[in-house]
Amino acid sequence: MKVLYFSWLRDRVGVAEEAVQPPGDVTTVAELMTWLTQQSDGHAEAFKDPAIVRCAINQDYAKADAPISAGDEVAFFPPVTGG
Amino acid sequence: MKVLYFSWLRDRVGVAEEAVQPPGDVTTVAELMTWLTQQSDGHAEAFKDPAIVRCAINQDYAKADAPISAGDEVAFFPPVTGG
Amino acid sequence: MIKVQTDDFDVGAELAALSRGRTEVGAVASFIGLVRDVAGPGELSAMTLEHYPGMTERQLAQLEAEALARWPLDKVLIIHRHGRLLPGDQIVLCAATSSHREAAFEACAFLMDWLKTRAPFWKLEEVGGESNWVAARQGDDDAAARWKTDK
Amino acid sequence: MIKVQTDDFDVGAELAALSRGRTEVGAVASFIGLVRDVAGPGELSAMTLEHYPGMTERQLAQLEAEALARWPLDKVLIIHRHGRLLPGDQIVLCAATSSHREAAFEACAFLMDWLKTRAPFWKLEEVGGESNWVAARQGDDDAAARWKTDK
Repeated sequence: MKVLYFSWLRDRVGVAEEAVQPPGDVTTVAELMTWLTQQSDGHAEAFKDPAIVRCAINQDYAKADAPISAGDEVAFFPPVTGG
Repeated sequence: MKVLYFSWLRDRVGVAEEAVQPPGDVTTVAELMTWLTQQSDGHAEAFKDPAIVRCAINQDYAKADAPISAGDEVAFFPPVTGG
Repeated sequence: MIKVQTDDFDVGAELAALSRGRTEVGAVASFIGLVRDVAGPGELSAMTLEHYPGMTERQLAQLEAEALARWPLDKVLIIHRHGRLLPGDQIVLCAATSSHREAAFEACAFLMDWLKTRAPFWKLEEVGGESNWVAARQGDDDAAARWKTDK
Repeated sequence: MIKVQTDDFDVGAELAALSRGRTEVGAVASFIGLVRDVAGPGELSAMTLEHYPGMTERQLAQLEAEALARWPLDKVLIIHRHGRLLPGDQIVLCAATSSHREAAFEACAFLMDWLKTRAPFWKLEEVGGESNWVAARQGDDDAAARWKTDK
């Protein structure tokens, strides 16, 4: 599974992209966030307030209970500020 | 008093502008329209449906009961169609 | 700024001039009206816009002042052409700049709605060799009326 | 049409291209977003727009399709820049063309509201030697929300 980070989530995690292999009981976006939080202090800092983190699976917005699969591109980022 | 005509009102009256001297009892826009109607067949044709004629006095919109004075520039025209 | 002219206008240059040096302005809303080739009775070959010189400028200046009073705008631009125009030609450009995009959008729509019902222009359409004065649209009156009560 | 690019764009040329040869189209509504020099904590010296390549194009294309489905439009244009920009620089151009000016105006406002809340861009402001990520505005969510129930 490829995980991408943008904006201050990337700054906190320290990388823009990483390949992860969460255990089999990590099946939703929310579970992935919880699991990622345990990977490093940077991850913990990035996800410490999950309510303000947005997620996209394969470039479409996804909610916390959306299912994830091994081949997905999962992105985490703050609320967007374009335009 | 200077009277101007635009669009199809000018086509019907036959002139774009004329100087008129209505009698003293013609004191409002409505009375001026009635008086003008009697000046020629063209005038009568132009003002035959007064409800669809718009008026401006000195380049500001004016209603039928607005007072007119000898020095005024009075314009008659159909509803506008710009933009 | 108000311009009533027979000449065409350069949209890019006009809009750029409106915000040049105004770096506190983030929003430029604009509207361009073009001559359509579709007339009531058939295909339009040309259109002549008559206007009332003097009154036009006066009414558009009042419109500009009203928009500036109602919304937090930086500038307002109205350019309206008169004379004979062909399908696809530019007729009108309205624009409003602001630090708030909602204000810029609303003011621009307001300008167009009021311009349609208040600026003394009359369209003469040429269709199949005949010339016909365009009748006013009730829809334009309705569109303008909404600004009387709404903010 | 969707364009996501670092280069600046020519508003006049882009809008002219949108209506060229489309003489049944009478209305072109557009919006230009510019970098403001006013940031939360002080005067902004520059701004860097980060985006999510691929997802941005995908979201903007969905936005274009949704506007075309909701209003009787001829065309939709969205150009959004990314990279480092200075105060006064153009960030975004949205435009909608139609034979109905109300449709063009509404669609253009819709595009901007949704773009602000859905397109994956993030602004990093440089103010007094410090760089700060811009927080999302609640007002933008509210503006976008109105399109969920209204037509």
